Amino acid sequence: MFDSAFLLAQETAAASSLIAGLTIFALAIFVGVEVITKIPPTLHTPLMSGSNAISGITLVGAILAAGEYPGAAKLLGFLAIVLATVNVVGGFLVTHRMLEKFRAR
Amino acid sequence: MFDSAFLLAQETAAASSLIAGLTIFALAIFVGVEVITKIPPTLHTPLMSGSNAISGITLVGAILAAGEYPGAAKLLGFLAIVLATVNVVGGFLVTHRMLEKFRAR
Amino acid sequence: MSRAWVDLVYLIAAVLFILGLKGLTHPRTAVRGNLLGAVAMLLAVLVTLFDRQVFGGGVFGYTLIFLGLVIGSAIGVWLSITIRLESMPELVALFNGLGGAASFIVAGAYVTATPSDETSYAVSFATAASGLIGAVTLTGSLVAFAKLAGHPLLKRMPALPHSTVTNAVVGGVTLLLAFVCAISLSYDFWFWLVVIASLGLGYCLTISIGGADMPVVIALLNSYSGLAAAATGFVLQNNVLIIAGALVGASGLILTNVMCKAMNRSLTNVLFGTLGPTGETKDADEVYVNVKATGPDEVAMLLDVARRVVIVPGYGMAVAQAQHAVRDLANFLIAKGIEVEFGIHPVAGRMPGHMNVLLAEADIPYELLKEMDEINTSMEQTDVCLVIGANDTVNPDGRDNPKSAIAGMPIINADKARTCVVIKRSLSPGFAGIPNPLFAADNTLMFFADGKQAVLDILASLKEG
Amino acid sequence: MSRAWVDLVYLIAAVLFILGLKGLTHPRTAVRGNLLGAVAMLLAVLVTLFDRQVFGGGVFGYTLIFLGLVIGSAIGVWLSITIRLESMPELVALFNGLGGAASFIVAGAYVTATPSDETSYAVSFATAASGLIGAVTLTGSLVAFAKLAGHPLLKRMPALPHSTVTNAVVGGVTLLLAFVCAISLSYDFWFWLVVIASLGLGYCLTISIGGADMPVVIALLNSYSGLAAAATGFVLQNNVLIIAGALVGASGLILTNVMCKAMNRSLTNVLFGTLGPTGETKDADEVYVNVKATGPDEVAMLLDVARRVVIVPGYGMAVAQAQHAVRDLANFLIAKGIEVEFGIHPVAGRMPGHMNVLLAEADIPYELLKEMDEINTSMEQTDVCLVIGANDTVNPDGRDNPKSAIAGMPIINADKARTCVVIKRSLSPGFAGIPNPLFAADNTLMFFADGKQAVLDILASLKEG
Ligand SMILES: NC(=O)c1ccc[n+]([C@@H]2O[C@H](COP(=O)([O-])OP(=O)(O)OC[C@H]3O[C@@H](n4cnc5c(N)ncnc54)[C@H](OP(=O)(O)O)[C@@H]3O)[C@@H](O)[C@H]2O)c1
Ligand SMILES: NC(=O)c1ccc[n+]([C@@H]2O[C@H](COP(=O)([O-])OP(=O)(O)OC[C@H]3O[C@@H](n4cnc5c(N)ncnc54)[C@H](OP(=O)(O)O)[C@@H]3O)[C@@H](O)[C@H]2O)c1
Repeated sequence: MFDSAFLLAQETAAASSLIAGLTIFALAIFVGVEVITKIPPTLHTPLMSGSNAISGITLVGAILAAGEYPGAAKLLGFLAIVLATVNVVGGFLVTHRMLEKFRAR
Repeated sequence: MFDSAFLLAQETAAASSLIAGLTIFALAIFVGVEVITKIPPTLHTPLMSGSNAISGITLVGAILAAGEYPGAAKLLGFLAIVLATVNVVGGFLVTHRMLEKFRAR
Repeated sequence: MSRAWVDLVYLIAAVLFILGLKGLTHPRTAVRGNLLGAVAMLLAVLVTLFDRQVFGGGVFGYTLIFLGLVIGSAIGVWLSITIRLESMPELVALFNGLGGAASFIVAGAYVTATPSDETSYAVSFATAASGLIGAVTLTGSLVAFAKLAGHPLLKRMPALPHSTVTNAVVGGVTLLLAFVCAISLSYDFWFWLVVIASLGLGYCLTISIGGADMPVVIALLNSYSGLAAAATGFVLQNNVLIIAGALVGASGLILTNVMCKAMNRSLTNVLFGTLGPTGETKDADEVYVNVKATGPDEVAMLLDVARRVVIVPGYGMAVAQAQHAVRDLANFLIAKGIEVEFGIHPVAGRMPGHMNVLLAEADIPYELLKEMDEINTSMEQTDVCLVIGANDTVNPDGRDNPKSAIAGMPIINADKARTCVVIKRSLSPGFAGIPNPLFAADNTLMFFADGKQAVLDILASLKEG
Repeated sequence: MSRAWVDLVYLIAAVLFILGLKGLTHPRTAVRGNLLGAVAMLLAVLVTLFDRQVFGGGVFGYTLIFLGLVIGSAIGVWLSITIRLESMPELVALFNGLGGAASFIVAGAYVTATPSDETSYAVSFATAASGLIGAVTLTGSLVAFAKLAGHPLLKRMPALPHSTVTNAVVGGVTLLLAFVCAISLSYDFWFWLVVIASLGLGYCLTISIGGADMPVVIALLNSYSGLAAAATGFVLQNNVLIIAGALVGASGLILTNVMCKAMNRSLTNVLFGTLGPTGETKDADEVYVNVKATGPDEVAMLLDVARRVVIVPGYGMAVAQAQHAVRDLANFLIAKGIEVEFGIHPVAGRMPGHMNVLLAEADIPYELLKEMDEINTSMEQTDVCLVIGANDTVNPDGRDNPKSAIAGMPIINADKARTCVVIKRSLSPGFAGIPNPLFAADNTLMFFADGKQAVLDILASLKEG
């Protein structure tokens, strides 16, 4: 009895935070669409590699996993850190290299 | 002892939901700025009255107050419902009246 | 319904609000945009009625709610139907005030109903903000309303002595109270003190601002009413309030900014400064030595031989309600094969987009309406520029005279047309209160008459000849 | 640090990400925009290191984390320094894959570490989504990478028979597994099944897409990698992952859409369709009956007397690495007082903005680069249009021939210039595989040579004569 009430409360809390997450997701999509449609074709290649670097944000999740979880999950976290870091560091650097050319003038 | 732990947990939960709220607020501001700077001067008067109508969203809060709270708070809720409804209904109608002129052609 | 489902519908409503605003980016989709906003509101209200908490309130609660909705709707419908479109700014000001009031009252209801040991600093901060912003919005908007409507009560309202000092003191006290309210968790008492102080503050801040600056103030108050709603959203932890409030907050700020830029003034200057003839401005007698008056027949002759005519409307066209006459004149000229365009200054009239609304009301196609920068590029190829009730927005001093009170305000270059005809009733100044060298320029003819009558006379003369 | 403080810093990071993307709206602010993004990432990573949960993991956890960061950074730096800019698309594809992989691995770690009775449907749905999207991104990106890099391994990879059927079956099975995983709260096992199936799906979906369509696929996978990160954000209830993921998701989708529009094809057509000569297209022998060849001296003479020259670069300029030579030619002409502009087609080359990157690398001012629509308005007033390694993007069939395989694709009207000179090595077709009537037009001269050599020869001839 207590258990099921507890589970229900847990499910409700999870649902609420799911909706909050969805709200944030929806708003971020709007922001993304509005901002990115303003980016001129000239900069589409750097946009592609730059936004790619941003998608490495999952690195944050990887650090949490490697830090917090026990056993096998920790090692998965480690693996994810390596992969995500390559994505982040490589992505920003390569974009910078490209954009430097644009700034030259 | 238990009480203070409880209060702390409560404060933490409140802080978390505050940050979630701030996140949503910040994203919505971005969306607003991006969308509204695209609105041409021609439509600035309808925008003013239309967005004014939207600010009547506080009506939702008023309904919750009038429904949920006891005593004096309920009556405050009632008062807020009247005021907010004038804002909402009047605002959208007047904007519609104005925009109809634009659609004529 | 459980909270999660309600929240989901709120999310949908928020998305619809955004899509509605996006609809306002084009005249063709604007009506739909506004309707989307209304649907979003309806959705949010309906789902709230089914919220578990409201359900718990029982029959009495529902009775109150429906009563409130009915009364509010009735007043809202009545106001929106009876108002004339020219009184728009007043009405927006009034609605603004009501919205702000509703926001702080809801926060007040929360404070009254919630035992202080069930709250947190996060909430008490939001409550203080809601009380402060909402109450300032209420009285500020009411003053703006009264000023614009020229309400007799206003004449009996005291103008404040030493307004800057008074404002600073009242503002300081209010902020202090708000701070105390925010950090004291038993804030019932403090909250209402904040509200009272803020009501005073709203009054003080707006009472000393010039009537003609009211549009800027209204846009700013519009922004405030949104922020008040958002603050209330933080109190109730309700996301749709936060999102919709933020959208309105952004919208008001952007409009304020647009207006200030078009007048080349800073917001501080509008809120605290004064505007008027500075020592440097020449006085009217000096400027108006060489004014040439004209009448309908001469103007009709000029138009008859013109190949390109630009019409520049201003606040006077709104006062004279001349838009339909102007439409007829424009159509007549177009039918004769003359190229006709309208030059719309961003702050012509008394609201942003004021002229556009009036001209749209008269069914003038919006393709003919050109913005300032665009029309200025072709002004030199224009045979006749017909200025109808505009003054400051065509004052060359804004462009040429760095010492003028309106120096730096971008203008429509009516003086660059081959001939410029200005229709107004007298040589009296416009909103900025300064003389206009355009009226005495060699290529300018003044047609002194009421805007509507003048246009009708020109049209009659054209049809005869 | 407590969760609220960490979340606050995440919020700041999210705002910086958005400001960074806004910086990319102008070349002048783009470098700063990218740096802002990097700072945001650094901030998010740093604050995570201080998170209470990570702190709880102790020294071993920190050791792993730092090891991972160091190894990853080393590889990232090395890759980004050694890569040539022309290999950009491959590199982006590779990074994409790694990002997608990291996302689903994190979700996997969560699944492994969290007892199934502590989870909820909200989370299990997100987990399934993360596994599905992340794994598809990984293998899809690897295939794209291999195809673009022309990796020998690819030749040994089996091309799938009946690809549409296979795709449908694999896709169906994967979706079914994902659904089961989402609704079964003890999902450890199911999750990894979904991952395995999705790895297969990513392979199947991309292996049959033409190598030249890879840019579209990469943009799409870019979007997926963002969505995978967002899904992982839902699993961990971490807002910065959700926001950053959504931004990338939107960006990828918009780029995909831009490319599809510029090729006048639908996304479905790219993903599942085939492109190539249809029965209706004339074959090369028919089209190329009247081709006039030319050499450097004749072209130099033409340029010498021209007043306006438009240079239209294409994929061939990238292959030949001719951008620096082109810069020298353009500078020479400009110094002689000739008006020179570049006409950039949105899908010239193999990535969106490909030409812009190359020309920027060669220090050609971006004011000279005109978009398709703009350059087309002045093509008729152009004396010489110099096409360097472009083919499909200047094929008049896109504009004129409704039966062509590229019918409806907007093109640069090189054929409308007084004289058109095309530099390419042979008459072989471009990406779309169809003949180009431009090459046989009366006002076209073909200069058969490698792009770089041809431009150098023209320049030498100009300097002599
Ligand atoms: N649009 C906005 O959002 C906004 C906001 C704030 C401030 N403002 C200010 O408002 C001003 C607007 O400039 P504006 O050029 O449109 O107008 P204006 O400078 O205010 O001048 C209006 C002119 O219309 C004439 N007029 C009044 N009634 C008339 C009638 N019945 N028939 C014909 N003429 C009539 C008046 O002259 P007579 O009395 O001689 O006829 C007056 O000179 C600017 O200074 C602007 O900064 C605008
Ligand atoms: N940009 C994108 O985002 C994107 C994405 C997907 C697909 N695409 C497709 O890619 C195509 C791009 O069009 P495009 O006009 O740029 O190029 P294209 O149609 O692919 O033609 C490139 C031409 O360059 C020539 N070439 C190759 N190497 C050369 C060299 N070393 N020197 C001189 N010429 C050389 C080739 O002819 P020879 O072999 O005779 O020299 C070829 O005909 C479009 O069909 C577009 O749809 C682009």
